[in-house]
Amino acid sequence: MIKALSDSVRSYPVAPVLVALFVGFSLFSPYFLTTGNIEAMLTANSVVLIASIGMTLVFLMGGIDLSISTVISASAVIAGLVMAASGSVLLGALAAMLVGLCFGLLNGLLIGVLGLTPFITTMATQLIARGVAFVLSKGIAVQGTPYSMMDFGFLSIAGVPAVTWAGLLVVALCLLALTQTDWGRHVMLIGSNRNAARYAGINVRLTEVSVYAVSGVLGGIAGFISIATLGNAIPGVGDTLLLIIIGAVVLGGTTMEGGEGSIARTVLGVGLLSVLISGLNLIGIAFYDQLIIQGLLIFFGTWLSMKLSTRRH
Amino acid sequence: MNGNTTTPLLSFRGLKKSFSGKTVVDGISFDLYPGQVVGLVGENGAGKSTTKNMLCGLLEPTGGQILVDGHVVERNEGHAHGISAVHQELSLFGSLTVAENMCIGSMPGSRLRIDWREMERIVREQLDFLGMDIDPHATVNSLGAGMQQIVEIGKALLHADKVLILDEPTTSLTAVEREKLFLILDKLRDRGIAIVFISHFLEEIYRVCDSYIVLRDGQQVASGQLADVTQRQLEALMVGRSFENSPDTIRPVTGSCEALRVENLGSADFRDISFAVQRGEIVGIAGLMGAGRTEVAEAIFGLRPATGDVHVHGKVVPERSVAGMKRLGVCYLPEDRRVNGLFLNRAVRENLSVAAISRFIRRGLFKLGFSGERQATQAVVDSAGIAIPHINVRVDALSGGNQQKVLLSRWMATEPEVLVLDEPTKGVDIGAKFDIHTRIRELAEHGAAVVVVSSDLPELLQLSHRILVMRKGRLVGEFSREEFDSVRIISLAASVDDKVA
Amino acid sequence: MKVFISLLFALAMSAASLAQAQDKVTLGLSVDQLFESRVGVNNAIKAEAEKRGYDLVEVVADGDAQTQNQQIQSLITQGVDAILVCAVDQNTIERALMAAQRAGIPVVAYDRDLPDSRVVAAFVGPDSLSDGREAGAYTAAQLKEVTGEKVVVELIGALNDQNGIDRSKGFREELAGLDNVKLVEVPTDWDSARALSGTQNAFQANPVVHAVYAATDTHIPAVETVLSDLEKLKTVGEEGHVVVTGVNGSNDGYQAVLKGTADGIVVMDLEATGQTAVDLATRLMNGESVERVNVITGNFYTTDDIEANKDTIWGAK
Amino acid sequence: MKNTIRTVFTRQKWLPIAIANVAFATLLALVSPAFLSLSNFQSMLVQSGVTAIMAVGMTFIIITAGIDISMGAILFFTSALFAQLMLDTQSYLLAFTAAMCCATLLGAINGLLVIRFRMSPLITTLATYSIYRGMAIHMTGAQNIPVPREMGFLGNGRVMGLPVPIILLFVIVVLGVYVLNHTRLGVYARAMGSSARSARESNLPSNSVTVLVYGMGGFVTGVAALILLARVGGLQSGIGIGIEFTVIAAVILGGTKLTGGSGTVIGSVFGAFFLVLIDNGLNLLNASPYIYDIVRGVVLLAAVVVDRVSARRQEQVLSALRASRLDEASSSRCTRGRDGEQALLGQR
Repeated sequence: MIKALSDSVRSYPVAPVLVALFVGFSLFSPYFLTTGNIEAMLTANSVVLIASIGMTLVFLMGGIDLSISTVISASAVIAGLVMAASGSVLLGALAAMLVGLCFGLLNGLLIGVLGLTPFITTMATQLIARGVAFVLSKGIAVQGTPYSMMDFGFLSIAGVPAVTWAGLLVVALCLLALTQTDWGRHVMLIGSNRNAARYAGINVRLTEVSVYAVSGVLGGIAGFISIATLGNAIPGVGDTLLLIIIGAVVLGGTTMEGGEGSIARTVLGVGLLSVLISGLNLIGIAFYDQLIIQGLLIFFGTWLSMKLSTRRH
Repeated sequence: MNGNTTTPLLSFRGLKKSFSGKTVVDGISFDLYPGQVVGLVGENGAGKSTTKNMLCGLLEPTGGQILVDGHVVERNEGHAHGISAVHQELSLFGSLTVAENMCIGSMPGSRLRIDWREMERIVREQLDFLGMDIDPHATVNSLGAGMQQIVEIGKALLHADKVLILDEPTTSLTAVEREKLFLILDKLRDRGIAIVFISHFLEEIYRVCDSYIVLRDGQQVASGQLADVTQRQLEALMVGRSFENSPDTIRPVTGSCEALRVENLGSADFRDISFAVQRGEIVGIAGLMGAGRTEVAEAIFGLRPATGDVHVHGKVVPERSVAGMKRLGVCYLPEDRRVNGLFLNRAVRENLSVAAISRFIRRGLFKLGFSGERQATQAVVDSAGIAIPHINVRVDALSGGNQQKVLLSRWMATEPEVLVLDEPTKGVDIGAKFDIHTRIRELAEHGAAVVVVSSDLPELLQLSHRILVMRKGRLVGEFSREEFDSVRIISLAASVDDKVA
Repeated sequence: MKVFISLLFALAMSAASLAQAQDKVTLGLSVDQLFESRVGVNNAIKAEAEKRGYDLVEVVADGDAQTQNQQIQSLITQGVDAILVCAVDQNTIERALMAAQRAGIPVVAYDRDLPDSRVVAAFVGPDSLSDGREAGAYTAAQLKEVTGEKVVVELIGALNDQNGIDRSKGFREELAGLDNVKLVEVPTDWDSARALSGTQNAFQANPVVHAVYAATDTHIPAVETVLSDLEKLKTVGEEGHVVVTGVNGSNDGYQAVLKGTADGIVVMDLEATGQTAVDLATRLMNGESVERVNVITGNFYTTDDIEANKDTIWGAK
Repeated sequence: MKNTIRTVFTRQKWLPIAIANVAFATLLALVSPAFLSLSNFQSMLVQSGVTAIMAVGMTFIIITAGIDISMGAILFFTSALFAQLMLDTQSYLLAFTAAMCCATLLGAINGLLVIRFRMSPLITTLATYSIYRGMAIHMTGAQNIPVPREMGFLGNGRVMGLPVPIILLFVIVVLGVYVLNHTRLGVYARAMGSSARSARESNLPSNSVTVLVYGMGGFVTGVAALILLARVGGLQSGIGIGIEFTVIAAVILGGTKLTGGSGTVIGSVFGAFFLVLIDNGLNLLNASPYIYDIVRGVVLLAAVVVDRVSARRQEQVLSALRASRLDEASSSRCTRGRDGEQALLGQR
């Protein structure tokens, strides 16, 4: 029993910290454990959650996708424009995913087929996506977003915001794809040993392209969701998110070397960062001190989960 | 030849090395005099690398004595005692220049300034000494393998110039490069440097060395002056009598139904490779490291580009790929299991099922899930005799033998009709080796065609119906079981000229 | 581990301080980002709140729209009595503000208006249009004498910021009276480093420049740097002086005008903005009705009168 | 002849970017006569100065196969510290010393963390980015702090007719070139990036090199911070945040690979200059400012694609060389041998 518990703690080193912070903040701030606060936390972090799942998939395969943050912006802007022009939310959602897919495919082809370094490639596409977002929007929020988008943002199902449900749906789908399909298995194995995957007959290129494509599509969905949570599409929406996304993924314990980690861990990582930020705000820690605490947490948290996972064997 | 010096530079008395109680090398005793070149020969696994590492001070012997200039020393300090080694895997820096590589250990000049002139002088002097015209400013990446080898020798000699140990220095060299290397070794000998030369190529041993030491199964079985033995005697000493006659417990091939045919396969690493394998037949491919065996195997599976055709069951394979071959019932067990075979940080379960996932699972609703994988892989583990605590343990926690069994079982699970096994028993213990051999025989008896690539000749002699010999990217000989002759096979694989065949 | 212990300790401390503040009026202050003039208004708000015996909870979104929404929600959860907000983006805050409306918490926008909002009860801040006009009128007057093409470099603020847009609009309205004007736009996104390199490029592309207008006077030192690079840094009245104007009222602008390298700046009255903001909030809390838009017009000070008005310039040191 | 050209290109990795600079500059000169003035040239050099100076440090870090994402935050913190100390003490000596020491220290801390905790440099410096930035805002309370007028000397003063930032850039570049090419540190740095295994086997002082290299990165960031501070005229909250990606782009454009091992300081400087040229060109074309990001991204992509394609070609040459070994093994050794020798000699 105790061994099972300690095993799961080792697999999810973030979990006890998350629980501790949650309990701690609940004790020290009367406002932390209120529906209003929890709901706000869930809503505000749904975009980060979805994008982090994309980044997790790429990390698991041993890559990195720096462009995901500005793909959020580009797809939000384009979805906004499409919705403003057509009035159709559905078309907007499709447009967002299509934009994400295009950037994802671009990354995937350059990295998987041409063999470029993921870091530089996605750094370049990050710039391009950002440029696209700002050029198309002329730097300002897209006007004429249907009100139904904001209603969607306000919608709450069973006490949980609809955007969070959307995030959870993405989590569930990706969890399913990663743990229950051959594709997911291949992603993990490529991350573990790219050569061995090739020698085992896995189509490494195709899988790589598809993972970046999925990451792009998730960026697109995140962009679309951002319109719901903000009520408007703005070109700068993704700019501030990259570090939070990477932070959440590594904090969850998914390493950049690939083959190790999980979507569940990333969900915990996102949870931990959101609880931390919300809690620190509530107890009145200045935002710059929050930055310091966040940095320390990302550093030592990542170190700790790395340590625990190597000690496991 | 040994000059007038009477004290040996270096002497070893009964060196012994054990790893966790298991003795790997025992009873190494010899003297090294200035200007002497000793050839250290032996089969794969005879203990050459362990001996080498003790000689150059990388490993501390568990027993025996080391004498430097006639005095017993506590520890072999390597460089401090003037001993340097050139290992098979060069420790060079590709993007640095020749001069920088050679001097990286002790650069001339002050902390704030490298004295490039001095460095160039040292390097030029060294290169002149070696008789090589290499540009000290060229980057090592831009040099051929032979030049790199010489740079490494120059680097080694800069640090320690009494004893030089060379481990298989010629495997990646062209004939010209090799000849240059030998001239250099001659020169070094003339200047009183003692050399230990480790090689498979007996011609080279005769060309370079004046004395020899033969290792077999970790024991020093013979030593003396090369002038006193013929090459054939030396080969016999290396192989030992026990493997002279292969066991005849092998069932002959029945019928003749061709399973795999390779026609005129060619690439940058090999030429004109053609052979065929019958169902139920085990064909061994012998050859030295670097002979191009692995490259051929990989080319068959489309893992590296090559011209020529591969036929499976009489039909030509249009586009070679691992996945396509797998569909045709052909599988490949790669040579380096850590680099190309196993997913080290993933569970044994996943490592086992990767090549034939559909045979391990019952796909549920919407073709999702891996239900039944655990039980099915557990069954494989049990039947293959893989010793693991549980099915989800990471594969890097396993011993070499068990790892190899996992890899083999992965491919067995595809129920292959043609198997290409590259070094299937490399680095595994005797028990696992026996198990693996048994499985290979069983497969052949059930009608599979098996190609075994191995550097372990006794293994091939035991297992195969037929042995093909490769040298320098070409097939140079073929032996049917009746003709098996280990000495002839070795000399064919290791000869410099084609004439030997 | 130490980190967590000290964290818990910090938690305990702040919980203790929180516990005392239940029955007082509490203002929620939601800030987009911290920079000089914002800190200036915030300080004015804090001072006014303290004077009136209010408590104040400040949250900073660090430029992230999502975070600001969350922070406003959390202010609502904390039961603040009124919210003062400066939005990261004027278009993306409605969501959170609607929640405030439902909770019956009045919202006052300060510094940056939310013109489309159905929630914001009052806005207090600069009249950026008129601020821009003042600088524009001065520039136009100075350039009247110039014959031929009149080259004006305009450092524009962020294009997603109504203040930036209006300051530009106002400035151009006044310049429209002149003929033969070549306007060179330099986008800055309120970033001095970008302003610097943009200005540099603009001066290279246009060897003769007659006037520079900075949407925020914190960019004036960068303009001075460029002028001095080109050895064109002359004080007002000297031959070859380039007319430099700006909006804001920071120490950078004040010093430049004091020296005479800049002609004049429009100074925002941050003190009044802060006071009015708290006042508006108070009146809204008391159920009084207030004006929707309350502009605090800036004052244009030139080299002649700037020193005399030092006390009214928030940034002057 | 063709061979020599290829050799020169492969050895002088900064040449392609230098040629790209010249080509693009020629194009701009044709489009706009104003471009070709000395003052425009100086102005562009000054503009690229801050990036270029930091790129010198980043080059060293990337050559050891590391990366420093926190450079922008170091720049911010150093500027803040300098401005704050000037405000509080009015002592140039104190402020300068403290700022430079602090910048170097922050960089060195990155190096220490990398060697001590063995986490990827990307994650390590990502964490310190957040910490340094938080510390900077904590110290200043997000206030702007003006710096004294005389400080402007660093930003636009002239010594013997040359702008001070250009002189500083020149000094740093010369120092960088010197250290990379003429000291053990430089050789060790290249060696570590070239092969970590060989570095271990050769007993190189990898740990001290790592700390030194990151420390140098911090030091040059300190210099860049002071120049930027002087040119902008005072501390602005958030100054320098995000510049690290521009710096990395400059280094990559300069021909240094993220995998480490080789690279040139000159190339990185040219890379930084090229980025300014692009801005300048877009400015001349009156392009929308939002296009800039797209163009930069495309240029960066083009650079890595070209690099990758030429690397492939080199691989083909190598495999052809291997293939020639096969022929030689079978046919008459004498003649073939000479060919082989020639092939070898021809390579250098």
